[in-house]
Amino acid sequence: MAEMIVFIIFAAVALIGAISMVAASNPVYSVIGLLATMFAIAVLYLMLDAHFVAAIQVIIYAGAVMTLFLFVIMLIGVDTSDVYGAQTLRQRVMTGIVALTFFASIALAGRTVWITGSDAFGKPNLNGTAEAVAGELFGTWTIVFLSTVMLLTIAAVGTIALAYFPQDGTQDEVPR
Amino acid sequence: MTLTITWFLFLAAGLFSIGLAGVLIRRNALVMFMSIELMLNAANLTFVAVSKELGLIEGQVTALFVMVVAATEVTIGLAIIVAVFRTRSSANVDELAELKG
Amino acid sequence: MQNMALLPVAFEVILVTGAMLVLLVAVIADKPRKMWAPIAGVAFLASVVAGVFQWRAVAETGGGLFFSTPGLVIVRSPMVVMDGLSAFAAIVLGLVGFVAFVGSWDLVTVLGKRSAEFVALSLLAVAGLHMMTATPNLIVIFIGLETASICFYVLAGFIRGSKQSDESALKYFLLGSLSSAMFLYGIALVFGATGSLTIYGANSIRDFFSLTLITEPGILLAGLALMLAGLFFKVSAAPFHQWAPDVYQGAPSGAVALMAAGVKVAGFAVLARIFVGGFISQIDTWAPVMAVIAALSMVLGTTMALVQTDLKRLLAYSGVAHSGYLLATLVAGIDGVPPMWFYVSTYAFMIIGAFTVVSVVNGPTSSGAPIASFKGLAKRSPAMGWLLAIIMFGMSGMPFFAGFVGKVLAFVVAGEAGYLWLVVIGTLATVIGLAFYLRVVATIFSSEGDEEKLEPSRSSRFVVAICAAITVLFGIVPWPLLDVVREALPL
Amino acid sequence: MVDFLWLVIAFPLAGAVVNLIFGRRIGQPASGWLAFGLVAVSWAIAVPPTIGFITGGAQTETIFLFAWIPLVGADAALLWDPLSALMTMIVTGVGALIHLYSIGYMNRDERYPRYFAFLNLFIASMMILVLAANYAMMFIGWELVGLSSYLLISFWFTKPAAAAAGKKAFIVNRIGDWGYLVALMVIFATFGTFDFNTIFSTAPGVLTAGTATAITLLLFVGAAGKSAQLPLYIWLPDAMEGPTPVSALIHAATMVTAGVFMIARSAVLFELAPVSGVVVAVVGAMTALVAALIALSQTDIKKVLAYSTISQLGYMVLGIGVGAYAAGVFHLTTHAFFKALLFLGAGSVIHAMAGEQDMRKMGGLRKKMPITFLTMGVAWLAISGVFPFSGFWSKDEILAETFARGGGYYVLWAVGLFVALLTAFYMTRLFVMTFLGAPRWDDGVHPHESPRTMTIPLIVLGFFTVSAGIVNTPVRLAFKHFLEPSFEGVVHAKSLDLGLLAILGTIALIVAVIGIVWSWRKYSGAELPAEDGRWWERSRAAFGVDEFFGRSLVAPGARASRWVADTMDLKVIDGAAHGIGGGVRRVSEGLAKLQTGQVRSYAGGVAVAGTILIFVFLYVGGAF
Repeated sequence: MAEMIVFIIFAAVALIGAISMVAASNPVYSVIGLLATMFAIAVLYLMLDAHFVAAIQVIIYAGAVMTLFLFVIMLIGVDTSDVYGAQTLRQRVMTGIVALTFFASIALAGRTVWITGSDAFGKPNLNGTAEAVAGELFGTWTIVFLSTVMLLTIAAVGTIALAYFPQDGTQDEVPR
Repeated sequence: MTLTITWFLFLAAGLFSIGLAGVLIRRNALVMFMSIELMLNAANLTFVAVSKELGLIEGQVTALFVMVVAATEVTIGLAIIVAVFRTRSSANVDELAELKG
Repeated sequence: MQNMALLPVAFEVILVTGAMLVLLVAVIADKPRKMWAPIAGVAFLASVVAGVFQWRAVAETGGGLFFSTPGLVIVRSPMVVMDGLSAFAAIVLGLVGFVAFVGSWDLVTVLGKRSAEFVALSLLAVAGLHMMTATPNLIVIFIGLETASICFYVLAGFIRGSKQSDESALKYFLLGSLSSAMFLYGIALVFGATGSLTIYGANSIRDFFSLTLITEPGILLAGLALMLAGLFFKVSAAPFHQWAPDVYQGAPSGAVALMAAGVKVAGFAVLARIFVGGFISQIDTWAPVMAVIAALSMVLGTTMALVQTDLKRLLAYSGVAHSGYLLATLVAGIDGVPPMWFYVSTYAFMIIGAFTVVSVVNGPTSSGAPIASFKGLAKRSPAMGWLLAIIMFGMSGMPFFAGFVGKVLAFVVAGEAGYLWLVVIGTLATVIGLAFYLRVVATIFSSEGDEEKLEPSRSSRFVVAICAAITVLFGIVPWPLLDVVREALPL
Repeated sequence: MVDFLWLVIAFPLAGAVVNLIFGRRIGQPASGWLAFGLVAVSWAIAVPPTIGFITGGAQTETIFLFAWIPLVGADAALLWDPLSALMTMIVTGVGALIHLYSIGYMNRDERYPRYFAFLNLFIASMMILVLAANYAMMFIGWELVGLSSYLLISFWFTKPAAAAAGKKAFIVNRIGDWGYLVALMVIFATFGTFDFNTIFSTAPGVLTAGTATAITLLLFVGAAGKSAQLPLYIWLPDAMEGPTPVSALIHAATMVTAGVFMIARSAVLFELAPVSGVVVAVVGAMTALVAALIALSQTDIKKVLAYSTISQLGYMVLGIGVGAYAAGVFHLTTHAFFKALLFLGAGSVIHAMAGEQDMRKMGGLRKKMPITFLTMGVAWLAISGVFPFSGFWSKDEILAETFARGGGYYVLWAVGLFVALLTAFYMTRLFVMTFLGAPRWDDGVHPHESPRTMTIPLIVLGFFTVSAGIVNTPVRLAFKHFLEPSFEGVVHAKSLDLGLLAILGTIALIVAVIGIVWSWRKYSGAELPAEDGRWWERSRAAFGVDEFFGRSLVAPGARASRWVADTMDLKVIDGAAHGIGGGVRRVSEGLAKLQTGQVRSYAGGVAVAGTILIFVFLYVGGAF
């Protein structure tokens, strides 16, 4: 029962955070809403025995990613033109219908059973400590882990390609 | 009422739907992008929940990889948004409609 | 087995090494640009060689091999698979990468120092594309997909200060991320439904279907639907296609070829891997849907291409139609994979050739290519004009060109699988489609237009000639390729 | 000898390639002579094996060249039987003569080598079509023929009318091709192969009447496109915008007979579908009638010949529809000679009159151009059906076989007879207006006889026009026997006794003579009679058929037909939307509106489509 209460509280935080992110007219508030959701999800990970993932969630998302967002918002200036009135009523209603229908379709699909998975293998008690995750990560998944080098290179290279403007302007072409 | 895994999964579906709504309704590229991040988080929550239910640690490892992907996406995405802002002084996607037809 | 330790991942290793070398040289060397061409060119060609070796290894062992860690054949949860599909994909993607890279050399020379990033991203993108096709693990597919997609987002926006290029990048990025998120959520749902992330091996999706009788597969179906939606987006099948024309038009002409060709090849290989290889037992569910999407793509792509005034947009819409024909092959299940390979591998070169001509005519950094600017191309540059005409004929499905053989094969397998209505729609779309392809050809040979001679660079001439040669060669003598693709099956 | 048959295709093809690439370097007359030589050699290669059929020593053979798409039984293989031998003779023979004629006619044209390249390409395509051993290869020839014809019609593409005519031919043929393509699909679905031998040997056992009717009707749609039958004939008169030798070769002697040939080739299938036979016969007769009525009033010499071609094609189709395949093919053969001759003669006249095509401005050319006058006179008598010229025999045989079917076919026979009257009338009108009477030339026109390269083909064709009928008189049916191996398993119409034939022949002859005399008296006066009144005007406007079908058939709505035409039109490319008409335009534009350029609407599209996909999956997978 205690679990239920914890779940309900943090699920509510996650949902409210998410909704406020979508609804806030000021992007800074949106960031804060998303931040709340991220934290709430981290707590839910803890409830699911995924300790390491929870920690990473806080560090990467809440720590790094959201800061980056905030930073960019500050860089390009807070654009508050995107207020409620900017969307027509029709757009809002349509969006609501699409999102609700999507949710309904998933709910309909999972109304009886979500997980039909392999009970044949039993249900070992899962404990997602750093050790357990690392064992898997550097065991079976080594090669995938190595392949993330591509992603990180792309992140660095791509950012330079897109956003690094040299002062002298010599390197820039004149677009036709 | 006991807390079953289904609760988590419905919560994830709900978060995903909210993210979808955010993409559709917001005009600020940054907020659209945040909504997409929310969708990725919802998928992650599903992975972790399923991994708990089935006792498969793959789900958690997957969540880590998704975070790496998301982080890369964030850097590139923000770089693109900054680049667009430099040429147009706006991050409003509704003003991006030169290419159409 | 010892010397094969790295073979399954050799393709990726070579390309990533190449990318690193390019970046290194860019930092260290004085006049680095001269060295990128050999490095990247050698890397691409070496990757093709790696693909050939993989092909031979697969043929020798008579089947696929699973790998998780280099040198270690692991049966439980394999991460890398080497089979006919992945080996053939390696060969095609390596060649596509090479040809497209040579074709984009004009752009590289214009870009100045910043072009190191361009070369490196091209290499990494192809590595990511192949990574998608050479794994049975859905998450690794996702990572490969994202690797390639993120590269392409950057390439689309490479021309800084160009509004169209920026717009194209942001559109591609936002919509691509959205579809990736849907794809990922689909994987999550499939994971929930089957408890597995991998197609082969122990505790795999295939095992699940052979051992379990699922009566209420709601979540599984929803997951399949979302995965399909994500992949349909990537291969720009209607109605997930809307990004393609805008992105192609806005992106620098020199960079579109790789985006258009690579994603199609890898996307359809992955569709074959996941749906024909993994979910073949669900074929009664996904094949009809795929057939409807195929029909929709053919009809929509063709009708929209008719009204275009920009060649890049026209090619994008025709690409939508081609996705339709390609999907029509896959509805036949495993029988459809060889025709799919034939079609997509010839189509990839046609589209590279077409975009390279666009890059020559409108400049490598241009966004947009009004069809009017191709007036009298045959006079301005006879080589470009004629070769583009050949490629257009190839795409339109004229007899004696590769597109014809591909379409015939597609219609035959679709017809044999019982989708006769799809075949009828397909032929109708082909016949109507002729109109806009021939319109381009007519423009090329029109007597009006600029008189100014075009001097295409040697690299682009080479690329377009190669692409046109492939179009004609496999139209007249398709059977060598047909023999090969017969083996390029997923496990 | 049959092993070298592929050279018949290869030589003209090589000629096309060489002339296309090196034509300018080869120079003016040389490239023409090269093209002519290659076609003549092709003809020579095909002669010996053809003689084998005439002497009865040869067998029908299938010559395998190479595997093309083995999966569907579509290999590059040639079927060599009397029918394809005959067509080969006609195409390469008449083709060679017309090449020769063109050497003179196209003299000093700017794109002289290009013209011969296209002409050679046409011969090669036609040979692929004729020699094909399966429907797939035939289709390739079919398409290539269409392409080269399109190129030739709009050869003088700077002339807007020529460009438009090319487009029209292209579009209308596309409708026919669609029928052919769908027929191919059904054939493949039924037989699992495209191979002629397999299909024709298994058809009687495999095919139900319904499928046979579907296949044959679809094939007939294809044939109607190429062979200019009602209502798809509307492209042919416009196609006269091309150079005159092209009209002679393509739009009189060879390409337009491709449809007739295709039906004859598929005779086994048509035999299994009696309903289709009736449709074919009726369409043929109606085409003959309508075209003849239109031909009555045309003043452009080439237009008269164009409509007369359509009318004669109608005869052929009628013959084939009533099951008289040999008679249909026979008329095809004789028509190839005399119609090519007529066109070449007309070309000679136009050449002499410095491009004037209006017959009202001709007259009295008899003295100035004696050879043209004589040869065309022969052709005139032949097409009018005067004994003993070739046209008499072939036309008569079709009419007789129609008569022999009895019942409702008497009506078709009467129609055919009436058309014979009209034919005699309008051909006499043409002949008299051109060659006899007083000169009505414009100032500054000095007619003269054409050079020898042009008159020699006229004389050769004139010889065949006179003599070709002899091979198949009711007394001695050599031609029919010659073709028999090609129509094995096809039930022939019951043979008529000679007495009845004599009576029918006499009736036809009398009708022809009436037509000639009537027309002669009307037009040989010093003044041209006034051709006014409702009938003449309607006829001159082709009864609005062209317009009507343009409006109702090409697509629902005339704009659609223009739309396809205009998508091909360079002028419209700048403002593409301008040229696109009809429903498709609205559809495309409506769809283009969805392509707003707005990211959010695209995202909405993806989201909605994804959601729909989930529901569809749940429904199809049975999870509801």
